[in-house]
Amino acid sequence: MAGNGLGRGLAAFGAMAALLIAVGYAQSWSVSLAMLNLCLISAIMALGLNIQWGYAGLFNAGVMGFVALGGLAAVLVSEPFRPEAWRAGGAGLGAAAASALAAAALIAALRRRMRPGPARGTMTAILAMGGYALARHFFDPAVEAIEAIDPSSAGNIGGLGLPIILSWPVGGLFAAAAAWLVGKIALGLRSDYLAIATLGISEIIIAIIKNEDWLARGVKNVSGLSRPVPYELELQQSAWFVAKAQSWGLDPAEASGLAVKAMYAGLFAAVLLAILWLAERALRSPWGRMMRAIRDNEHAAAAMGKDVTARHLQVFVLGSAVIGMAGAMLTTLDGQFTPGTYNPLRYTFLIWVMVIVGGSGNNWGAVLGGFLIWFVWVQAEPAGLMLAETVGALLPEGSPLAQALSEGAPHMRMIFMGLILLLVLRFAPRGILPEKIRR
Amino acid sequence: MTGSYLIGDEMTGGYGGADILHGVTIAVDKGEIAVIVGPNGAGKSTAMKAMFGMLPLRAGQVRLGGRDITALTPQERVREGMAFVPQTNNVFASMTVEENLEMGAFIRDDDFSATMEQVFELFPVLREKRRQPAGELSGGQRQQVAVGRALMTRPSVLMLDEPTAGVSPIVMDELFDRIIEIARAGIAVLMVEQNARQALNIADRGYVLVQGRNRYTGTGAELLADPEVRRSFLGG
Amino acid sequence: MIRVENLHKHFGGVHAVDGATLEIKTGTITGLIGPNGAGKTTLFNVIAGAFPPTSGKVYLDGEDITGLKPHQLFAKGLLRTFQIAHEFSTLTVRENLMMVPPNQPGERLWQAWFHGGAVREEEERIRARADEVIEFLEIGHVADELAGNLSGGQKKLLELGRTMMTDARIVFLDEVGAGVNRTLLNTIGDAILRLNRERGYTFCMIEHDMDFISRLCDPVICMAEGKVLAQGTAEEIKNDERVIEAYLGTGLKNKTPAQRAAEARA
Amino acid sequence: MPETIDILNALALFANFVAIPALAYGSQLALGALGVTLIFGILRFAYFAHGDLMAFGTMLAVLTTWGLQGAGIGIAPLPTALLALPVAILGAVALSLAADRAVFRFYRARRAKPVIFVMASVGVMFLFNGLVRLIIGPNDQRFADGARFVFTARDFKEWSGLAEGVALRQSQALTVVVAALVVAALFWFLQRTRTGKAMRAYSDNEDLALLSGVDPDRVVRVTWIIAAALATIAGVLYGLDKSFKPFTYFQLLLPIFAAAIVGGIGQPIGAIVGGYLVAFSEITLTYAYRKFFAYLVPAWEPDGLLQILSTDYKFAVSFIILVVVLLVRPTGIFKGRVL
Amino acid sequence: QEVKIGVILGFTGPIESLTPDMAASAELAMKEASDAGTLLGGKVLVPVRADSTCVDSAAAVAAAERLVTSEKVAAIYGPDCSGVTMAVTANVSVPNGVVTISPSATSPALSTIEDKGYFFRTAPSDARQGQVLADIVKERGIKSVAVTYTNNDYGKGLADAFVAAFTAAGGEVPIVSAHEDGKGDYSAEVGALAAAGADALAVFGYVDQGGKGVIQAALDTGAFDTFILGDGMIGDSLTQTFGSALDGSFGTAPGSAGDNFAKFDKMAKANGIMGDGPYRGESYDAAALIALAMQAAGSDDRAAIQSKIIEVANAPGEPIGPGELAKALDILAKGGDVDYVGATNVELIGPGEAAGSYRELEVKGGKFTTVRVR
Ligand SMILES: Nc1ncnc2c1ncn2[C@@H]1O[C@H](COP(=O)(O)OP(=O)(O)OP(=O)(O)O)[C@@H](O)[C@H]1O
Ligand SMILES: Nc1ncnc2c1ncn2[C@@H]1O[C@H](COP(=O)(O)OP(=O)(O)OP(=O)(O)O)[C@@H](O)[C@H]1O
Ligand SMILES: CC(C)C[C@H](N)C(=O)O
Ligand SMILES: [Mg+2]
Ligand SMILES: [Mg+2]
Repeated sequence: MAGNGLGRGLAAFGAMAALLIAVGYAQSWSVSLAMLNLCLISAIMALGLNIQWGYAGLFNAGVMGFVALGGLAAVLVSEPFRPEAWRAGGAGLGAAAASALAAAALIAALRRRMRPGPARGTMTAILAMGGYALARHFFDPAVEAIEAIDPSSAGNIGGLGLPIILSWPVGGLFAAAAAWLVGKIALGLRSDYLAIATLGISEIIIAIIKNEDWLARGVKNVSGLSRPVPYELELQQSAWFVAKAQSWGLDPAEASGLAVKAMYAGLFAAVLLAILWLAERALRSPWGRMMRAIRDNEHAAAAMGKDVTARHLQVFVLGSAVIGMAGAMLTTLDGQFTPGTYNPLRYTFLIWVMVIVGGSGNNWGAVLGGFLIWFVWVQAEPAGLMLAETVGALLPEGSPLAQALSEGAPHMRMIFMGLILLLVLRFAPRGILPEKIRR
Repeated sequence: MTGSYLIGDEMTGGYGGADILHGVTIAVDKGEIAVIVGPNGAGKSTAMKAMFGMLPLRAGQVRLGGRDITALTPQERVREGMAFVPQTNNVFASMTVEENLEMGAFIRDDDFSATMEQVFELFPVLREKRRQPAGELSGGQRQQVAVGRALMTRPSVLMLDEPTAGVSPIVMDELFDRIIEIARAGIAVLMVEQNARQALNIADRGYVLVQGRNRYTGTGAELLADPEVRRSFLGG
Repeated sequence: MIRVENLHKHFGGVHAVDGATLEIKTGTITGLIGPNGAGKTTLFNVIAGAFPPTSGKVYLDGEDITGLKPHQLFAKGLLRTFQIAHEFSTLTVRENLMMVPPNQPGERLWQAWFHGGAVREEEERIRARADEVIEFLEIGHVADELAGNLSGGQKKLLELGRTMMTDARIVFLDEVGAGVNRTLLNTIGDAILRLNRERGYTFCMIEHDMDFISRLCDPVICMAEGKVLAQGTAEEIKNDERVIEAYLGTGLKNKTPAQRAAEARA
Repeated sequence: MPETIDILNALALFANFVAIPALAYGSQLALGALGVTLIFGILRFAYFAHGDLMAFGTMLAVLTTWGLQGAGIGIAPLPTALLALPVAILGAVALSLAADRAVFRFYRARRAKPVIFVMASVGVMFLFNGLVRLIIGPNDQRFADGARFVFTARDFKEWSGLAEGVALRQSQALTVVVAALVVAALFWFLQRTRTGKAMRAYSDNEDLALLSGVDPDRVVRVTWIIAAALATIAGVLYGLDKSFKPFTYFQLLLPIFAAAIVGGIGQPIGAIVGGYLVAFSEITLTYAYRKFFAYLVPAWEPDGLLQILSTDYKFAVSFIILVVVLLVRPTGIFKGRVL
Repeated sequence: QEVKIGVILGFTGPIESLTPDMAASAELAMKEASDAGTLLGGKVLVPVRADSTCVDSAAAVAAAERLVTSEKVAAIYGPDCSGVTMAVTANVSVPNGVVTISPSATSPALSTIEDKGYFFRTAPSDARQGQVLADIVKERGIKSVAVTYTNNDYGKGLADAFVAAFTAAGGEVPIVSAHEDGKGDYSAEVGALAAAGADALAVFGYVDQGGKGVIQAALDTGAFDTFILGDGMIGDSLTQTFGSALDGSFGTAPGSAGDNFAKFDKMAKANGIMGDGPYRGESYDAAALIALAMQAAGSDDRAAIQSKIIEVANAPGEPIGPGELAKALDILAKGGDVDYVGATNVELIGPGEAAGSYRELEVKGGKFTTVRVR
């Protein structure tokens, strides 16, 4: 945030803080802190996307998929180990994975040996289908066996029983691995074509998570995930805490809620700051210069000796890892994994809005965008209601318009969101904290 | 000079930041060829854009046939008979060569096939490539399309920003020949050139711009004869 | 040094390069001329790895480099400029230059994050070199301007400047002269000569300005319709009938104002 | 060898469950994609509000239809909604022009990057979204009248004596016909008319178009008019075939974009082909072919359903196809433009 | 004085068409209780609405958080969908000790969540509905059924329960296929379902969503003519759309057909709640329970309310039907005991679980008619 943008940046973050504090006074601190937590997570997601779009111009329309993979990691890391499931289906799953891998390896070897042409195509197809059939042969009974175990509360392979906080880096790894694969396939595509490919792949990821119940119960959801921070009830039962709360003049229940949220906020903020530090340092280094060059003109960058494909893959993987990490954090905060909630509007486009409104190419802008847009997204609801009420109050009693307004009040949320977005874009078309051009 | 057909008079302005042009005056009369030369970044293209209304002027005005046209938009100037070939991005890359030429005749309501024939005669390669998208042409071929497009307007003022950049000597000669003919037909031709000696050779008037200011002004022959101009701007 | 053997590049029905065979000898400044659409740029593109040929081979010092990627060729010391300037428009002029040197430690993330000292030292060095180039090209007043805001000719200079930022062995220049002021072009010509003599760069340059070609190049290759039409010293080429007919022409048919004025006086 | 009648039965089965639905759905997508592709081709951004614009146009058609029905005006057996179409189109055009004036014009003047336009269109999408729901509410609305079927499955069975029926709905037939007509008209317009050429020129190189005397405001206006008309037609036809519900129209956006892009964005023909590709890949790959083969190969009694992929993955399937197509042809089937 | 009650439903999102009537029904109960004038000596219940969006747990939690900590509601009616309900319960209700009564979250998984006694629901778990429905199908002599469900915990849970029960009873289910709500086209699903060659199609979805689309496509292609409908599919919008084409189709919905529901329905219509969507009765009952528990506890304290919910919902006590809240409040005020029956025969089996009866409905002459109650 150095240089000429410093004043503007400070003002913007100051305003953001003021908004959150205002909510604390006007509504409650609990609401304000809860919002802060999601603001922090959103900011991390926006940072991840900014690394891809702002640094390198990669149009990732599949943010949702990486968020979901992070969430999946939270389940697979923290859920208790289920030996009975592994006894029932572990061997089958292993065999299926082994046959899939073997087929992939065979195909890779084949493709290296044979010259391109119809023969190679046919062989690849035959091997792929054979591998698929073999994998399914082991896979299907294994899955059936696993899903049959206690289906109403389990029916899945469980997890590793490790502390959930470990799932944050693991979520990053999951997303990175997926991104690597996606990138290998799709990064040759340009802008909007990459967009549709990533969009498609994220839909595929969600479809798999939703329908493969053995993995994480699919749409039946996993709830009651463990926590990296104490439970409110534990705090409420701790004499020390109750005494402390009372000495501050707080109701213990309320205080416990605040304390837990504050602890989450601390963890999230630490992660955010670490990532932000790395991102800023990278952007300001020759690496960042090279990325901007690639973004401006791939052909020229390649002619200047930069390995464009490798660099694209690198940022794509990095950005996705950050998004995946945020996904794991989100699931941790929710305490449950609900695949049905992943929809592109909320998890892809909203993140895009954050990056663009904040100022793409500028890390601080992305963070601010994450804060602001989440704030608006949540506050649009009461604000929309209020808008409807105030307008309604100005209208004559019982007029059809007033009637429509009061019935349609919930939809004012959309209108309000749209208005805010348009207004911000109008007055800061390059984002609130635009990318700084270093001179 | 103040009576010339097209005059950019004491133009001052820029792209939003600091001014690029500082009181530049450029004029050309019907039937005349005027050439602007100068170092890179001197503001030659900027001056051309300013005269075509693609740049807001902070001071000065542009007059066409004695009428102040400073406030007109570029497309209105086209209708007033002005035509312009920019230095870069001067073809419709996704449209075929023929469509590019047709776009040149966009404001004409009459039958323009004769004009198109003339363009094809001037640049025979374009006839061969008439169905090919202009984006797939070589650099020099594009340049020919760009000039051809401007000729299709049948303008009364033709403004060319480095029309010969990248064209082969034979085409350059033909182009200059053609420009002389165009001027003789009573059209005012204003061009920027880096092939400055050849250009000044055919020019009635020459302008040397340096750092957004008029440095030398005279007939083409005068400038060519000036040793200082030759050394500093024409490559000796 | 570079040998091109029976190279073809077809775009659909267009045979842009149609069986070109030629050689660029180490240490020369080879000129490449030819009518518009002769296939010169396409030849460059194939050699520099922008796209693979339809058929034929390209060798660098005897090694088959056909189909290598541009960045791999760069690593082998092969550099090119673009006919239509390819500047990095949101980088400043100086940054455009500074991004060129290969293997910068700061381009590796780990070092950028955790070895700030080494990165900074290297940056100092590169910056100094960039400033030299800027001074040489007379673009000091726009050194901190975004490259996207440069004038057409300035962008060309920047193209050239990038080749001066690294120790290339062979440089392909695609019409660096087009749109560059002739006085400056002379200076550039001097620089090319100096790079050639003092640093041993090999050049291959496309250019339409015969004076410039004559001054710098030996040999000169003339292409037409995708093939090599003629080859020789600049003098030989200038007097070659085929080249005159296809490319050089015989001058203006119309009279210039000066000539007309002289006639009128007579 | 199967008997002729079995072959006919298999064909009827395939037509009824695969070919006809896919053709109709494909046409619906294609009409939507056409609008998206046009806006992308000429104004150069992905218009996210298109689904909600479709909803808005359709809403007007629904309201007008109700009015007409109330007044007893109709053109049975064709649906009354066709009569309401002009009114709806006018409304949608007005709204689009207003949105352009209030939002997009500003960014055009500043030559903002495409992504800014995209985000602004997301804002507009929210607005339209709320607007439609405020006016007509979030519920399902039915406004189809007239004959529902050209012929029903039962009619067909009686007529042909086959065991398998084929049904053809009027809305399906209508959609396919209208889609064909609209594409032809649009193609003709863009390729042959002066305005069409001006639009293409503008989309290619805005500055140069100005220098050729093209009036940019006019190009933009015409684009919005056509896009709004297309959106309304697509929305109404879809609504007649299924039903009108704002949320579904929003959801249609994804397959519509997919269709437009895979066909080659900016290319009208591409939109059509893309629409069919998405629809056919969804349906053919998830269809259970057991009965179909039972007719063709009576001796073979497979124990599975012969379903290539479960319908759970139908959405994913069509996207896999898209990705594969894009890998083979990176700018779409018809070489679309790149942002 | 006012006592705020949270009303959190998905006013926007995939079930936005059901929620207005549900909210209105709940608010009807609150109004009735307030109008009695005897609630805690004349207190008035003020509903505060919030949007659960049905699918976005983060937004739902944020909204609930606002209700609890900022509006300081005494209890929450809602949320609606099982997924967000789980999130709100775990993240807001339990930590803050606020009673949450969902009218419609029917996922079997909710029976076993860690709710510390703060989560209740007035609709029974789908585990039972599946069983009941399978029995009905069996009795009607249908041997093989194709199943499609909306791809969420509700649809999947109900489908699983039904398939398990039906196959255990000797029925055949050749294909089970999910459908996503709000999609543009269901031809693919219907094609696959039809090809399996079953006698009837069971649809476990939402009446205004994919479920309807599937039925429409099935009718249009002539693939099925008998449909087996889960609770989410019961609604007049279905019969209005398809009319007697559905004759012979049947299904189940929680609730009693009896006089109580009819009474409620009349009351609702009289108060401008014109729709016939599901969960209106459950909504009314959920809100009524909150009011009665408050009265029984003699306080609008959150913990106090929690302690009394089961007591007022279950026997012993005077049975209370819809529209009789005033009477119930009186009894409670006098220290008496009530057994709230309400519109849907409320019977709570501990926190998080409701017993309940199901209506067996059949479409006759283009209308849903209750055949009997099980
Ligand atoms: N992408 C392409 N698609 C189709 N044709 C092409 C493509 N690129 C070049 N061509 C054609 O190939 C031929 C050679 O083009 P090239 O750019 O190599 O010419 P050049 O010799 O560099 O000409 P100039 O001197 O004008 O730059 C031209 O006729 C051109 O139209
Ligand atoms: N779009 C722009 N925004 C900001 N500055 C610009 C822009 N275009 C040009 N400039 C600046 O204006 C000055 C003059 O540019 P102009 O293009 O007029 O030069 P020119 O005389 O045409 O040079 P050349 O011979 O190289 O084409 C240059 O210093 C350039 O950096
Ligand atoms: C509103 C309802 C239809 C919700 C559904 N029963 C669920 O649990 O998700
Ligand atoms: Mg210029
Ligand atoms: Mg060239």
